Amino acid sequence: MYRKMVLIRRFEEMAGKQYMQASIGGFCHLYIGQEAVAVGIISALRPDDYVMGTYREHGQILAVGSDPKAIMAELFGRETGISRGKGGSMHLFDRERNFMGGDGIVGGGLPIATGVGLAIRYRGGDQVCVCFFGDGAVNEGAFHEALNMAALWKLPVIFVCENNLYGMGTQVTRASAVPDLNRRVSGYGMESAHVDGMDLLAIRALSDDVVAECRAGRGPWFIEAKTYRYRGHSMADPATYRTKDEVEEWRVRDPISIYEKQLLGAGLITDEEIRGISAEIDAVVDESVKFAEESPFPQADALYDHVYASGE
Amino acid sequence: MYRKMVLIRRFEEMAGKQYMQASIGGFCHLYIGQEAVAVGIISALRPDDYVMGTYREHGQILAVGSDPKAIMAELFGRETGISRGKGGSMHLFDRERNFMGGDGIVGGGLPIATGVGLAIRYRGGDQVCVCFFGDGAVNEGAFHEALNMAALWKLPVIFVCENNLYGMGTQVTRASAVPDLNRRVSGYGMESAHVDGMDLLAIRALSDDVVAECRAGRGPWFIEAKTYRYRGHSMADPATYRTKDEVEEWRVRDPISIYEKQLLGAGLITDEEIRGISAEIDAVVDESVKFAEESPFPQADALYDHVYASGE
Amino acid sequence: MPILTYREALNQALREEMRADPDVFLIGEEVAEYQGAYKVSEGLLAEFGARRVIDTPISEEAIAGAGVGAAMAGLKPVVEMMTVNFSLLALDQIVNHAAKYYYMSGGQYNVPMVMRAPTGVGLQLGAQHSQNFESWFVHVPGLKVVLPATPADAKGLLKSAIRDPDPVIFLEHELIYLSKGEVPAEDYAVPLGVADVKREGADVTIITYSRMTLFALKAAERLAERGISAEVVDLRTLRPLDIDTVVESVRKTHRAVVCEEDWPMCGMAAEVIAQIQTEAFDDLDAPILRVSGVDVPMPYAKNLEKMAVPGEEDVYQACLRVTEGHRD
Amino acid sequence: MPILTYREALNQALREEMRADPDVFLIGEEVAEYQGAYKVSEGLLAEFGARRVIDTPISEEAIAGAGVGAAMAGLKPVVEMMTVNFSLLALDQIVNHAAKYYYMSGGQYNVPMVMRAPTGVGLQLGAQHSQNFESWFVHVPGLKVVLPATPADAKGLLKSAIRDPDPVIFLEHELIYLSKGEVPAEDYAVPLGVADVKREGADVTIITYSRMTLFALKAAERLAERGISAEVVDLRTLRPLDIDTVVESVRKTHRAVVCEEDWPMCGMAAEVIAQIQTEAFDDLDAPILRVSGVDVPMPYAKNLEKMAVPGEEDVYQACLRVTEGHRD
Ligand SMILES: Cc1ncc(C[n+]2csc(CCOP(=O)(O)OP(=O)(O)O)c2C)c(N)n1
Ligand SMILES: Cc1ncc(C[n+]2csc(CCOP(=O)(O)OP(=O)(O)O)c2C)c(N)n1
Ligand SMILES: [Mg+2]
Ligand SMILES: [Mg+2]
Repeated sequence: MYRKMVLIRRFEEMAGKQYMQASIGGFCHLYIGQEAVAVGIISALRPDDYVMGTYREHGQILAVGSDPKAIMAELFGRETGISRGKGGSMHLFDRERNFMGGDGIVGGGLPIATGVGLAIRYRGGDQVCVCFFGDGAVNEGAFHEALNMAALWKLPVIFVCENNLYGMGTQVTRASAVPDLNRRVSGYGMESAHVDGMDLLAIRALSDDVVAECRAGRGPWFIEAKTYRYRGHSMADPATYRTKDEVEEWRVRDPISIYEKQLLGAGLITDEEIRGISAEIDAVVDESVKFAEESPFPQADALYDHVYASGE
Repeated sequence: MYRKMVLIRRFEEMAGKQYMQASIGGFCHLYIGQEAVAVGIISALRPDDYVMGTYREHGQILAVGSDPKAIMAELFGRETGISRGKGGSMHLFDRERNFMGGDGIVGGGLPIATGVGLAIRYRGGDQVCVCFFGDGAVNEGAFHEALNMAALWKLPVIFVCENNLYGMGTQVTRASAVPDLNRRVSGYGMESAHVDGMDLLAIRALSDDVVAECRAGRGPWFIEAKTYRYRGHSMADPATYRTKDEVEEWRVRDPISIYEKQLLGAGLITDEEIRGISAEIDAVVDESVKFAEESPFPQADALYDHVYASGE
Repeated sequence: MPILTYREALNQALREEMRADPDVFLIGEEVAEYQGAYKVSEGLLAEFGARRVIDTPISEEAIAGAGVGAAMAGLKPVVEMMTVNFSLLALDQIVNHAAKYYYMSGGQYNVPMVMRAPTGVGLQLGAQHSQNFESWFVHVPGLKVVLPATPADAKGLLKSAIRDPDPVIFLEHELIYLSKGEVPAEDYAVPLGVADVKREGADVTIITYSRMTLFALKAAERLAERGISAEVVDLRTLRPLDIDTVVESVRKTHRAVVCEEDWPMCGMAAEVIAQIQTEAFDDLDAPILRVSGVDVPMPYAKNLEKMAVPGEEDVYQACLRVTEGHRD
Repeated sequence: MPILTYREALNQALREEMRADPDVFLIGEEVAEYQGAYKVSEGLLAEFGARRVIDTPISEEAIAGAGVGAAMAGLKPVVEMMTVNFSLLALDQIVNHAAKYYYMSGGQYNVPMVMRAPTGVGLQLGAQHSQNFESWFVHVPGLKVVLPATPADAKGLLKSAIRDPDPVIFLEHELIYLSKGEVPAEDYAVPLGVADVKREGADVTIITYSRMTLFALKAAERLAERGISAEVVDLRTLRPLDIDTVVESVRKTHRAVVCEEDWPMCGMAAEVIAQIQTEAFDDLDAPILRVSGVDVPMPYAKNLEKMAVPGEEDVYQACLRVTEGHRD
């Protein structure tokens, strides 16, 4: 898990850098600061479970174990990208790992996750579907319809709200009549929990329980993870709507540093190992850039491919 | 109020009859059984308050005081209809009385009512906007978005859920994860109340309080009125999804009979007066049919009128 | 051949496909216990149970989304929108999700789902309940759009739609659920994307789909009495569009009338006209005429509604106009 | 005349109308403190305060509905959808409500609201964020649809849209917010429903709107170098459509190319072609050609996106093709 968090952090820093150099286009929403949420929850899953991400999903798909090379190549819009260069930053997919994207529509993934939950139950499987979304998505109608439906039918869906306090420039308190999001779901009669989104072990512990509950047919669940994005909403956002002090306060509670200290304290890792991992991850990230850079752009034909699975 | 309830009952019985004779077309959703809700709440309003109705709005617009003749003529699709024959049963409007329709989209009126509340506040007025909808509408995304917005901005909107236990053939318990609708709104942090929808005086008393609260800027409010429609969902629905016994149980608690007994018991009305009112109302309803029958169909030109207010 | 109603034919298609493939299921408002607002799913709950015939809350966006998710997870959902008017609440799921996943994922996730909905102008249902949106769906690459006119096509096309690996919008005209026609007794399917020449003719081609096909056929009969031989092309599938069949016919007749019940602007008729005039410009002896619904929200009053909805007479008149000078 | 960007021109229009009419207000996601996702509302919060420049939760349906309700109560809301892609979540309010109230109520309730939204294909934003839906809005009677191409039109049309008593869909192309042009210093408005001949010519008429107008003008310059004189008609308002100006031009040039960035099927170009061929059939010397976006969801990869979006070269080539044989 430590490795995964560091990988996400370094990958995202590199993505930001590459974006500034215009190797990456479009919108680019970085996950820096929120690493513990995706890693904590996804590490509690089985490979056959499903994950529905957002447009801030680089961290989510890395947590699932997808190949950093293919992800970076996607951000570069190359043929070797995980979505063959056709999706981009907001639309990373990995069917092999049941990672269902990458959705650019706020709240759009929630009804789909409910459908995945329905499919699991239809087949009598014991998988779960984890659905990520932000604090801003809570105010979309889709959220309401999906949660009611999932709760009514007791589907194995884990709705994970990554509450990073802002939806673009709007603070939760200016968007949600009840800013305590955990209380906001009280009308659906589903189990819910609040967790410190900077504390990997707390998230993992909670996730183990919640996943077990859902597997046993006692879903759905709602989890609110309070977290923070260090960067602006996207690479285009200077984030002038919040103070430096606020950002600094959160940085002090950096999820990677906290977990590092815990590991060191428990003697589970040494400074040397940390340096080793760091170097190793840097190499992985550098390699991903190299791979992306050396990959070809998609063939012109690709423009017309994949409109229809039937081949029209 | 007694008069209004009797008027609605008789008007609706007549509408049902006229529908069977094919004088009325389209969908026709009768309000029989729910009279106390509209009458109780609307009687607590001022003439400059706003009312947003549903497709089951014959009773709502009659409660507002609109002309039964113009309403019946609308159901008949005549030029003299309250919407000039262009709206029909589901689209009755009376701008003079701030009755904003008549909406055929389940849940569609809620965001609009929020907008009306916003306009009231924008102008610094002390009106309120009452918005009716059914138990089924609670599961629409529009409900969620509208309630959150109204609560966030503390708008003078009174959301009135007429819980008649069914949305078409689907019982509340099969549609809502939390069938106690009053509990369902706990996530919006707005005041809410539950009331017996068959008990006119209880509804009126609650409405007086709620309207006063909203006028004073302490809105919005949510009211759940448990009621029952004696007839099918629309004239086309035989309502085979519920038992005769269930219908009979509710009929025993008929809102008009209950109020009649209360009035008689308190000596506020005599049997004779009741008969008088009955005859008077029958005459009003008969007259409305006569008026409708004798009214012309809209002129052919009318087809092209009212597409644009600018006259294109 | 057995005679069935359009509704019975649809019901058979659902039943047969559900029997044949355990991954096919039906979901929507009132589809199970109520057996469908238009009774298309009659008897399905009894045969397949609540696991496969699923009543939902009134939540169009989540209903469509549930279909998308289930399809991505490998099932074959048939999603019923109670009418196409309410699908406006589900368009984000249909257009931004179902239509795009296969492309955006670089071919990883296809969405084998059917969205069925009654469409069209009914019996004085008023402005919010009397609409057609096929042109909207046709506009969107990634979707397929089907509008059958006869019981046989309804059954055969619905079977193809359910078996198709892509999202298919399947629109059933409200006013022909009770219309009857011969339906083959044996197992068959009508392929998507193939128009059908429902009547052969030499003087003018009437191109249309859905309920207007029935009007076109009647108008063609009356035209025959006047010595005008009209060919009737039923598009059946609007996307992908079988323009070859259309153009072939127009090359023969040199005149065309394109008919739709829908509003004209940016509608299907406009598209067909645009394609014909590019492909067969030199073959045209007269401007292509368009018969559409009147360009206003639908009024409730019976007399006005009648004026607003195009019918046999409109098709007939347009054909007379386009063949003027052609007749003796 | 002062030179302004398209964005500044829009900002001025909002500012001036808000100053002139206290009933005008702006509502949408991030319009106030953030000053608009595309900064169109810069400075408005500071000038008019939070009562009239209103940030909302991310609730597109309720945002549109709030506009409808406020308009019915007599205010003049300008509703900003962050981009037109998200308006899919608000279509029920726009189409089933705003567009129909005046008609359904028999003329009692008009809905004087403007829905502004950035539209168009941006810079590698991918399939869900690179769409145009003007043809959908044009399809619906009761709506007006405006897409300005220049700063002067942007300002003048937005002012008219705000003053208009009907619901107006006002679509601003994302990629021209920074484009510059002369804007009259004095108070003016550009009427809705009037096309503008942006360049006169004799050999071919290019009919288009929004950003494509700029490509058309450039293509016309290059065509001039080859001795082909192209007239450029900027529709500006797509509904109501000023077909007279279009037909008049085609009657003169006898050839037409209709251009749109949008997908082709049931798009605006199809509509214009359908109308031209009815009205000016005998004046046409060649089939009308259509330049549209490629009929696929928008790919992310830079090279593919470039192929998918129509540009100056496509307009140029189409004009060459349609004037073939016409040139010496
Ligand atoms: C339906 C929709 N509306 C608006 C947007 C524009 N938008 C993109 S991200 C965003 C903020 C979302 O905030 P939140 O849900 O808190 O997620 P976060 O970005 O904080 O991870 C907005 C408004 C969108 N993509 N989709
Ligand atoms: C958006 C939408 N979905 C579905 C329908 C079809 N429909 C009309 S009424 C109705 C049931 C509504 O039930 P409820 O809200 O409880 O109101 P009631 O009819 O009981 O008064 C349905 C599903 C509709 N008109 N609009
Ligand atoms: Mg957030
Ligand atoms: Mg009900």
